[in-house]
Order: sequence, then structure tokens, then C-alpha cells
Amino acid sequence: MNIALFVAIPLGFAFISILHKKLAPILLIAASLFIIVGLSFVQNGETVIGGFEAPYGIHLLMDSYRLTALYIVNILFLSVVLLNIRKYHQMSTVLLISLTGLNGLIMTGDLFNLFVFLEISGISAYLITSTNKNPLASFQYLVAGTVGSSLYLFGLILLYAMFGSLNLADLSMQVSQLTDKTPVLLPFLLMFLGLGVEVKLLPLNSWVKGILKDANTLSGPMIASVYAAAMSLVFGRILIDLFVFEGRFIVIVSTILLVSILAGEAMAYQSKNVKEILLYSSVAQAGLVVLLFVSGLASWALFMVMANAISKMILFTIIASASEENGDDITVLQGIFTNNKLIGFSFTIASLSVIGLPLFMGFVVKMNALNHLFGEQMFLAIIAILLASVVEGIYFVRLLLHLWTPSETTVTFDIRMKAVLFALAVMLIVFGITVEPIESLKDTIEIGLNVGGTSWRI
Amino acid sequence: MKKVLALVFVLVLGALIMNHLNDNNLFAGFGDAMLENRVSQSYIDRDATENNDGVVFDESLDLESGAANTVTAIVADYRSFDTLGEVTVLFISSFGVALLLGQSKKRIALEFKPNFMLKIGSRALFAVILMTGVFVSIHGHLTPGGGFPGGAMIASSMLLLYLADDEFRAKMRGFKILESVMGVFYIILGLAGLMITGFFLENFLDNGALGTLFSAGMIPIVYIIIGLKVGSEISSVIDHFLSEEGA
Amino acid sequence: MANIELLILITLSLGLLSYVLYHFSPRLSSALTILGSFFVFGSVLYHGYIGSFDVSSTLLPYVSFSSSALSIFFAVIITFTYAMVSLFNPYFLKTHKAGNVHNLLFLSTLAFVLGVLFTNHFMTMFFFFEAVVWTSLFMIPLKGSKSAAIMYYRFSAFGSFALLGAIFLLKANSGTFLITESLAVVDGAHQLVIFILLVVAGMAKLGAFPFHIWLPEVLGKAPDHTSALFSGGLEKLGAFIIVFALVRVAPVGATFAAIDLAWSRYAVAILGALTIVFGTLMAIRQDDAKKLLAYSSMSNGGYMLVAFSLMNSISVMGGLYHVLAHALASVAAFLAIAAVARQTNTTKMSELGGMIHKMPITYMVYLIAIISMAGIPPMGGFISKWLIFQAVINKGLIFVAVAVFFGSVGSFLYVFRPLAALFLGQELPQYKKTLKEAPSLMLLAMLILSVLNIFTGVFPTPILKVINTVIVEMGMNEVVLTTFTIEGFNGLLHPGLIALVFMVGVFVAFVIFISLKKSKKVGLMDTYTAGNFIYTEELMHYSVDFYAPLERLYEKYIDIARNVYRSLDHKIKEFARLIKYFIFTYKPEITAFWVVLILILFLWGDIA
Amino acid sequence: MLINVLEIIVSILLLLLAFLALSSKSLIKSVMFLSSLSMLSVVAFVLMKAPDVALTEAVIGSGLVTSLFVFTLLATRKVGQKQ
Amino acid sequence: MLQIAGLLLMMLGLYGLLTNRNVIKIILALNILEIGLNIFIISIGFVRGGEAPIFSSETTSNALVYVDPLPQALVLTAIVIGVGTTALGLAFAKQIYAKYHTFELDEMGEE
Repeated sequence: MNIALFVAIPLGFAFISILHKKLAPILLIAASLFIIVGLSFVQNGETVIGGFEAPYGIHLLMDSYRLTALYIVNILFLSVVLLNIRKYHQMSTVLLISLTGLNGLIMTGDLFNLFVFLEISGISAYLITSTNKNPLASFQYLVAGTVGSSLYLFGLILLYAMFGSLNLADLSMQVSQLTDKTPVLLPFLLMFLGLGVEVKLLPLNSWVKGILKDANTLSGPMIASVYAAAMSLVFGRILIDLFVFEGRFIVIVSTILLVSILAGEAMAYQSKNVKEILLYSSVAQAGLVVLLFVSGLASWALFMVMANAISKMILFTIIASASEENGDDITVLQGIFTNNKLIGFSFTIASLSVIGLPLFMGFVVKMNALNHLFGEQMFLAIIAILLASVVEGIYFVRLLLHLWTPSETTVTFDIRMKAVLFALAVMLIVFGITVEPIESLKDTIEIGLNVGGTSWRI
Repeated sequence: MKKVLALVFVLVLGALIMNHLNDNNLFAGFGDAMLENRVSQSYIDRDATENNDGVVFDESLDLESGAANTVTAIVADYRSFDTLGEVTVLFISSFGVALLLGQSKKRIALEFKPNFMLKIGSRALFAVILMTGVFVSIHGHLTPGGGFPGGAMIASSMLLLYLADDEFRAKMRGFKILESVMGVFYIILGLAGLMITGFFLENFLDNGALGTLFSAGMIPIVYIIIGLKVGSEISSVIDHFLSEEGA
Repeated sequence: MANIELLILITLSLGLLSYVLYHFSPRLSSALTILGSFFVFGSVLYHGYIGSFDVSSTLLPYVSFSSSALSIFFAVIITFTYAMVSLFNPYFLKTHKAGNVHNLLFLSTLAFVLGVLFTNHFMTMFFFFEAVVWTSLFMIPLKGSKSAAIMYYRFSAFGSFALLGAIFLLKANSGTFLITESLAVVDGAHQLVIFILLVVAGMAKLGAFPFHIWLPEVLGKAPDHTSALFSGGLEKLGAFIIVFALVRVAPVGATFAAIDLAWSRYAVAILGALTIVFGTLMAIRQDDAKKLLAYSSMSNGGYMLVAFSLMNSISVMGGLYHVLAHALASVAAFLAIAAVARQTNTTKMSELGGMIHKMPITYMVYLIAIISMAGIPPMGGFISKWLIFQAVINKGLIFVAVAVFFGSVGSFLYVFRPLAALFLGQELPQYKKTLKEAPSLMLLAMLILSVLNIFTGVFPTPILKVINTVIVEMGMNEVVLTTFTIEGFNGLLHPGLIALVFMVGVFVAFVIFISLKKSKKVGLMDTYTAGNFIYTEELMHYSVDFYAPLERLYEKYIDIARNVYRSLDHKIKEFARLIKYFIFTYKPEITAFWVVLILILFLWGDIA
Repeated sequence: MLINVLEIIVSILLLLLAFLALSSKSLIKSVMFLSSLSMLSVVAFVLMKAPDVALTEAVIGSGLVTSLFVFTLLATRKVGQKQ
Repeated sequence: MLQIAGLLLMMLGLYGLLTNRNVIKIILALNILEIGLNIFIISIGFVRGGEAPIFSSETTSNALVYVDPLPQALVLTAIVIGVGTTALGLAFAKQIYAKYHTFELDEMGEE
């Protein structure tokens, strides 16, 4: 199975899909299914595009990390699509392109190619958010995203000027051979800021509120779960493979991350509006994930992304669906779970997993990450994580108590939504109880990171 | 005041960046780029895959990339995947514009009434520009230009018709089919490369002698595809921008 | 049932069963709850006594258990509390919004408490700890107060995650999550941090001084009988953690030479003393009987802190005995209040009065409980407080000693008030007809508790011997006991003798009371002041502004801790609003601004 | 030498036009300044021996983008007039 | 010199983003930012005295000094992507205008 197909097939389907409106949703689901099925026939290694070996040509990479990332993104993508395709069928082409973009983003081993895919997925994200009917917010997202990718391109071109290559592996080898690392810090900071816009790190994420505040069942889970997962996984991979942290760069990065986490939690704590609570909490979680990547805990960060993505998918879908008729004030939504036990159950599990309570996937991830951090004596990160957990706990308890308290509100949920979300919630429990799959996956991922490090760094 | 402050801020930043880059020994100054240390030297020498004795215009046969224009060689051969992505960006933004502005409605009426001469003249000019566009696209591997400017020229010929004739509406359906078919062709070309040589988007045609029209393997084909696709996409964008809601 | 794992699982499944059963018959479901609680209590007591716990675990993954004298001691106390409270369950389910949920949560918390007490692995302990927090959390709002539940979670979560921090530090220190092993090798740089984190975790759970805000909220607003559970059962988990920190972790940091006590422990003792003082002062000014008892629980928690921080056999014995005595007394008191509240639907003292006429047994139970709480012989509270006094005086901790005595004196003041206000005084007209004595099951529970309250005061040595095994297990010398005496620092204590003397005194007083002339009965409105008839009944009530002169002394300062938290909350929210105002607006220039600023900050270093 | 002078002139003009485009009060003037900025950047590209980029920028950057801006303004001004 | 001009154009683009509160102007500033970036990228590959990287009857051999073709290829892509975002941004601008009847952000009712 040539992994270029994961980009080519959805792209080709997208080109076809503009011909026939009825056909488009079918093509979308077919492409999505094709990728998920195809993922099990994938072999690790690099796939050259156009017949030119790295660093001259572009190549796609596959290892356990990327495979896991692809599974996460594609499965969540498919579930979002299945839940929304009937209502938002006109978005099929856009979704196909965004699938192309996200898959390419995860697999590519070339920094400029990554920029191209960043733009592809970015533009399709702007279009997905246009279903919110808030053009101002989408416009702001577009401006922020364009500024971000311009910064990324600027940093990238500085790297090219210094090292004469655009290949990730080639660059990381050359950077690691430098004795004085100060010259590369500016491009790294530029790229960090550029990608930080997409990953929702704090001072750069003013677009998040406008987008997620009015999110519907398509754009909410798509941006908060699928895109957030893909972007942070790509960002994390670059952080691990390429970046070096030194001097002022460390200071700036750690300030950004700590402020993201603490301010995100504080804002969620202060909010009275369910969607706002969720969106600010996802800001904090993005900071947490990047913090783990920066600390070198790649595999646990990957699992945290996975746990968060599943949780956010559940939370945003439920809230977006419930607030379609009622608005999303915390008091308006009181008691929506009294008649929807299954939905309430999924929501509760997702939020408990985000807090990091035992039995759920978030716990396993948080505990292992903490364990490593304690071993490394990184107390600032530890304090941030523990404080964040306390605050998260408080506002989620408040939310849960409100949503579970019986009241007159009646909201009906789609039966398919119930099924899909329940399955995802069960997944959180399964990964929270049986640790073996995660542990073994972690081992292969770490082997992949090392082997990858030696084999494809020329 | 705020503006002055902002201006000072950005100028300080610019000065700081310049200062930083000047201090940076890895960063060559303006005009002093060292190509030997970069991958691009291999693009110019056409020796990315095997050692190559040298490239001579009009003589070298069957180079790894047969375009005389090195930029074209990179765009359509070495980094063809980027170009596929680029086409996708244009495709999705054209689709997005259509999505956002709606399948409209009525086109904007211009404030002046074009007279007969203008109409005829623009028809003639339309043909010329269209031909130029196609020419630029096809000769992308030899001369500056290529599919993107070519496509844009095709689109601007359509624009000319729009401007010259108040009533003119392009046949959007045709553009759509053209766009779709060309996109699929591009993918099929890539897949064919995958089938024949084992690499997606690999050039599987003969390259011929450097500098002749029928050389460079797939590149002219790719550029024609791109030219037509870009042309139709941009025309559709223009059409949507020239229409408005109502009536 | 000798296997702890099986016991936990059975309790959990009984909880589920009672949840399901409730749909068909609430009565049966309640019976099941009672049965389950007694079953757990019985097996813990029996197997704890003969020491035959089976700690192997085969069914649950990642979980392992061990049993120690300490955990059995705590388990017996807490399961007994559960058993007693369970007898109240059937009468309160009707007032709940969801009785089925209550029964499920009741038995689940019981199961998880056992898990906390018996596990030998810190992560498992954290898991059970969190499970207890979350299951008990949802019992609070069953009466309708969400804010109390959130308050409870704030402090519990703080405690839990402090515990988690301590656990990981211990792990980093010793390389193992096993409790005994990792506690054994606490040393090095993190020692003090571990100590502080563990103490914070315990104090948050116990409701000690800076973390006491939740206690009156929760105990005051939880369902009436559930308050007893929190006060007598769940709060004691905090004491369990405190024992970890103060007794099992070796002394930390520099020693305060004058009193031969580590500074860190001295600090805890001071906090304990503050807890006692604050709790007492706050209890004095409450109008709600449940809140009053809540503050009294707080001050008694302070006694435990003081006792465990002193680190000698007598004080630890006093502390452990106080855990038992206070559990018995506070459960009895809360249940008595619950019994009253069930009949009258209020716990405000100003709205009650004269209950002794209709509820004499409840009155007796309450009387005995508060005597024990105040530390007056011949009840259990006296024995523990005597031991703690002994230890404090022996150490020469003047401030702590003053606080401890103040607490005892203060408790006279406050426990008398509900007694007078609820039970004595004029019988209020609105309850005259409807009021009855509590139902038999409730009476049974209360009577058992009263008997035990007296028993622990009169004949404590069998229990103290059990505590001696706990103390020896923790590596301290055992306290010298005979059948009837306890040897303290300053002499022997004869609880039986004291009780006897006390009985005689009471008998004499009773004789005098009988033989003297009867007082004249007057009606409630039968009063005149300055020749005017008083129309507002409340003004006549005993308990309104009972200690007003005393309260005036300190009423300006009572809300200090609460205000600190409130302003912390405001500060967080202000910070959040600030960030929101600066960043999360529809202003596209914000991103550009921060980019420019960060880049300038980064590059400025090149020049500077 | 000549080229150097040319470079400097083009650079200064570029910055000038950019500043004018940003500070002009009239939107249509701004767009026109942007268009000339774009045309001037074509000169810059030619000076830096990038004919491909120059051609593309001339056709797409200068021509197409300008027309899109103008059409947007045109359409909205009409809408504005109706009210 | 042109490199500095490119850099300063980017800075002016940022300045435009910082000071303008008009939707069209913001897109315009983004365009200036992109043009500046493009000039900067090309300047990275410029070699003084180098030839344009096209083999022709005048520049026949690879032995000559050429300017770096890769940045030019990248800029080609970047220009097209820039057009894509600009078109989309203008479409959003049209939508915004349809909703609020103004391009000024300050005149729209904020939530």
C-alpha cells in the first residue's frame, strides 16, 4: 500500500465530487473508509514522491507515531462525518480536501510541503467554520491562520538559507551537528509562533473564541477535536525531530505554555457558558500537550492528544447539538441528561477523562506523564499539571452537576449520535482500564522515534 | 499616536531581525548565496539521482528532468507534489468562494454601456490572450511562465469578456467539468507514475533533448492540465465575485 | 467474608442491586442497604478481631491489598458509622430527589473507603480516594444544594492532587508505589515537600484550619443523615492520611530544641490549635444545629491534628481514641438532629424548642453525645482529651495547651445551645400535635451509639489495648494499661472510678431535683416585659443571640478564611477576564501584536 | 552599479507604496497602490533574476488580486447605494 | 537592499495588521506581508552576477553561475496560495458586508 494514496485518493475524489451533488457524500465516506482500511496495510518507512530521494524530492514518512496519529485523526474524522453528513452535505468537497490536507500534514517529511498542506487544511478549516454563519469569526481565523503560516514560511526560509535543504530529516541532522545553536533559534521561534496559532497557544489564539463559541455539530468537533489533534501531533513531531531548546527560546516557550495552561483553566473557571468552558479548557489542554512534547515525552503526549481528542469530540458534539435550540448558557442547559442517560454517561466519562480521573484514559496518560516529569524533576510542569487538574475538576463538577440536575428541559439527541458517542466513551474506558495496548504501542512508537532518528536522518 | 507607536514597534522589530541575520554566520548576505551548500545546485546540475557530467542546452538527452527552465523542473518534477497541493489550494478556494457567495443569482451591472467596437475588439483580444495563455502554459518548461500564469491569462481573457459585455455569463457548468476532469487527470498522471515506476507522480515519459518543445516528459502535459484547471478555477472565482445577491 | 477484594466487589454489586431494586420496591432496596452495611461492618469487625483477613486479590487488575492494625482500626470505625447511618436511610429516601442514586452511592462509598484503607499501593489508594470523593460528592446535592457539592469538590480535589504530588515524589524518591516501602525511605531534599503535601492532603479532607470552609457548607446542606456519614466516616479518612504524614514519615527538618519537636510538626500542632479555636468560636455563633455540629467536628479534627503531631505513644493513643470517640459522638449527635429534622423539616434552633416532651429518647442520645464531644466524663471524649492534655502539657506547648483547654471550655458553651434550644424550653405550638418520637430503627441506631459512647468512657481499656497494637505496629512504645487504669505522664487514670463518682453526683443532683419544689409551668406567651405583652415569639426564644456579648468580641474577624478564599476566587476570575479582554475579542490585530512583541522580546537580547 | 541604484530606487518605492496603501483613506486608492506595489515587486523579481516569479506575480498577484479587490468594492458599493 | 526592502515590507504588513480595523485593509495588509515575504524568499537565493535559472541559447551550460531556483519555485507556490487565501478572505469580506453593511470592524456590534 503506497501511502501517497492516502493523499491522492481523497484529493481525486474531491475533484470528482464537484460534478455531482448526490455523489459527493458517498465519495467522502468512501475515501474516509478507504483510508482507515488502508492504514492496516501500511508498512513503516519512507515513500518517495516523484522518484527523487530525499533531500532532493519530497517524501512521505510512516512510522508508529504517524500511523497512530493517522488512526486517531481518520477515525475521529469519520465519526464526525457520519454524524453530520446528512445535514451538511454541501461541505463534502471541503471535507474531502481537509482529509487530504490533514493526512498529508501528518505524513510529509518536507517542511515546505508541510506548509502547503497547512494551507490546504487551513483553508478547508476556514470553510468548515463558515457553517457557523459568523463570517467575522471565520475571517479572523483566516487572518490569524495566514499570519501564522506566513511566519512558519519565514522561519522555514531562514532555515533553508542557512542549511540549503527543506527536508526535515536532513535539517534535523544538520542542526544537531551545529556546535553553536543560537543562529537557528530565530527560525525555530518563528515556526513555533506560526504553528502555535494553529495549535491554539495562548497569546496567538484569539480566533478560537469566535469559532468555537458558535460551533455547530460539524465545526465544533472538527476544529476542537480532529484539527486540534492533527495540528498538535504535527507540531509535536517537529518539536521533537527538529527543534533545539536553548537560552531565551526556552524562557519564551515555557512562558507561553505555562500561561496557556493556567490562563486557559482560569478562563474556563470563570466562564458561565458551556461552550466557552469547553473552548478555554481546550486551550489549556493544547498547552499541556505541547508542554509534554517539549519535555520530550512524545508518546505520552500522543496519547494525551488521543484522549483529549476523543473527549472533546464527545463534549463538543453533545453541547453543540443540545444548544442548537436552547442556546448554551449553563442554566439553560440544566438537566439535559435526565432523559438522555446514555448521552449524559458519555459526557461524564469524557469530562472525567479530561480531568484525569482513574479508570479513564486521561488518567493513565496524566499519571505516566507525571511519573516521568517527577523522574526528571521538572517541577514547574508538574505544578502546572496538578493545578490545572484541580481547576478542571472544579468547573467540570459544576458543569456536570448542572447538566445532571433534573429539570423541565427536554432535548432529543439523534440515535446515531448516541451510538457513536457511546462507542467513543467506551473506548476511553477501555484504554483507561487495559493499559497493555497503550504500553506496547508506546514501546513501538519509541522504537520508531529512535529508529527513525537513525535511519532517515541520512 | 497608536499608529506611530505601532510603526516604531515594527521598525524596531525589522531592525532587530536584520541585526540578528547580520550576526548570523550561517546566513549568507544578500547576493552572496552559496548554491554549492544547497540542494538546488543538484537541481541545476540535474544530478539529484545520479552523477551527471554536465548539462548543455540543446544537447543533453534524457536528463533526470528535461525542462530547460530549472524552476519549472523543480515545480513540475522535483517538487511536483507541492504543485499538486498548490492546485488543491486554488481548487478549494475557488470552491469555497462559490460556497460562500452562493450559486448566484445575478451578475453586477457595470456602470458604463460597452459599445459595439468595444465588444468586437474585446472578442479579438480575448482570442489573443487566450492563445497567449495556452502558449505560456505549453512552453512552461522552456521559457518563464508555465501553468499558473498561463491559466491566469486564460481566466483574464474570460474577464475581458465579462467587462466588455454587460450580459455575459460564462457557462459555469463547463468550467466545473473542465476543472474536475483536469484535476482527476493530474491524479491519474500521478497514479500512472505509481503504476509504471513505483513512485507517485514520477515522470514516466521520455525527456528528450533539453530545450526542445517536445521534451521534458510529463512537464508540458502537467502544465497544460494546470493551465486549464487554474483558468477555469479563476474564471469561476471571477464569476462569483462579479455576481451579487438579489433579484 | 475474609477476602477484602471480594468484600469490596460484593458491596459494589449490592449497591447496584439496590439501585435496580429501588424501581420495584424502595423498601426492599433500603433493607438491602442496611443488610450490606451491617454485613461489611460485621466482617471487618470479626476478621479484624481474629486477624484473619485474606488480602490476596485475584479478580481486580492492578490492585493489591494488605491489612494492618491501623487500617482495621479505621475500617471498623468507618464501617460502623455506615451501619448506623444505614438504619436511617429508609426514612429519608422520600425526601430525596433520587433515592435509588442515594442507595447506590451509599454502598459505593463504603466499598471505596475499604479500598482506601486496605490497599498497599499508593496509586490504588489515590484511585479509591478519588472514587470516594466522586461518589460522596453526588450524595451532597440530593437535598438540592449544588454549591455545597462544588465547595466540597474544590477542597477535596486540592487534597487529592496534593496527595498525588506526594505519591509521585515518594515514587521518585524510593522507586516504588508500595506504601510501606516508600514511606520507609523518605529522606533527602524532598522530605519536607512530601511531608507538607501529605499534611495538606489530610487536612483538606479533615477540614482543618485553612481548609475548613467546606465542612460547614457540606455538613449543613447535605441530606440530614448523610451529614453524619461525612462527619463520622469520610472526614476520618483525612485523619488516616494525617497519620501517614505525621506518624509514619520520620521527623522532618530542623528540630525546635526547647520542646524537642521538629518545626514542621510544631507548625502542624499550631494549625491544629488554630483549628480548635476557630471551630469553637464559629460553632458558638451558629443558629443552624447542623452547622454548629459541623464546626464542632472541625474543632475536634484539630484535636486529632495536635495529637498526631506530638509523636509520642500517649498522644497518638489519644488521637486514635479521639477518632473513635468523636466518630461515635458526632454520628449520634448528627443522627439525633436528623431525627428532629425529619419530624420538623428544619434544623434552625430558633425555630425549634421543647422537643424533650415528644422525643425524650432522642434527647437522651443527644445529651450523651454532646457530653462526650465536650470531653466530660464519663463519656469516651473525656478519655481521649485527657490523653491529649497529658501529652500537650508534658511537651510544654503553651499556646497549644491554651487552645486545647479553650476548645474544651468553648464546647460547653456551644453544645449546650442546641440542647437548650431544641429540646428544652417551651414547646412550640406548631409541633404540638404532629410531633412523635423517632421510628424504631432510628432509635435503635441512636441507642447503640449512646451505649457505646458511655462504654468508651467507662471501660476504655479493651479498645485502648487494640490501639496499643496499632501503636506498636507504628514503631512506638506501648502505653501501660491495666484492666481499669491508664498510665499517663502525670499519673493514673481510672475511667471506671471517675464514672462511678460521676454517677453518684448525677444521682445526688437528681434527688435534689426531685425533692425540691416543682417549678410552675407557664405558656409561651405568658410573659410580660415592662408591663407589655410580647407579641413576637422569636424574641423570647432561648437561642436567639444566646452568646451575643461574646460574639461581639470577634464577629468582625470570623470570615477571614472565607474572605481569603473568596478573594482568591475573585483574583482568578479577574485574571481570566483580563486575558479574555485582551486576547479573546474580535480583533485580528491581537495576534499580530503578540507576534511582534514576542519576537522583539526574543531578539532584544542580541542588543542587550 | 546601475543595477544597485535601481535596486535602491525600487526598494524605496516599494516601501513608499506599501505605506501609502496602508494609510490611504480611500479603499479604492489603497487597492490601486497595492496594485502598483505588486507591479513594482515584479521589477524587483526581475532584478533578482526570477523571471518565472515575475511573470506569475504580474499576472496573478497584480492583475487577478487587484481585480478581485475591485470587484468586491464594486459589488458592495452597489449594495450600499441601494439603501 | 532588496532583501531589506522585503523584510521591511513584511514589517509594514504587520503594521497594517496592527493599525487597521477595516476588513479590506486587513486583507490588503496580509497581501503586503506576503509580497514582502516573497521578495525576501527570492532574495535568499539571489547570487550577484548569477543568471536566471533557465537554460537557453545564451546560457547553455550548468557550469555558469545561476541564482538559486528553489526559492523561486517556492515563491511560485506561495503566490498562488496567497491568491487563494485572498480570494477567500474577500469572499468572507463580502459576507461580512452583507451581514453588517460595513467593512469597519469598529462599526459592527461586538458580542
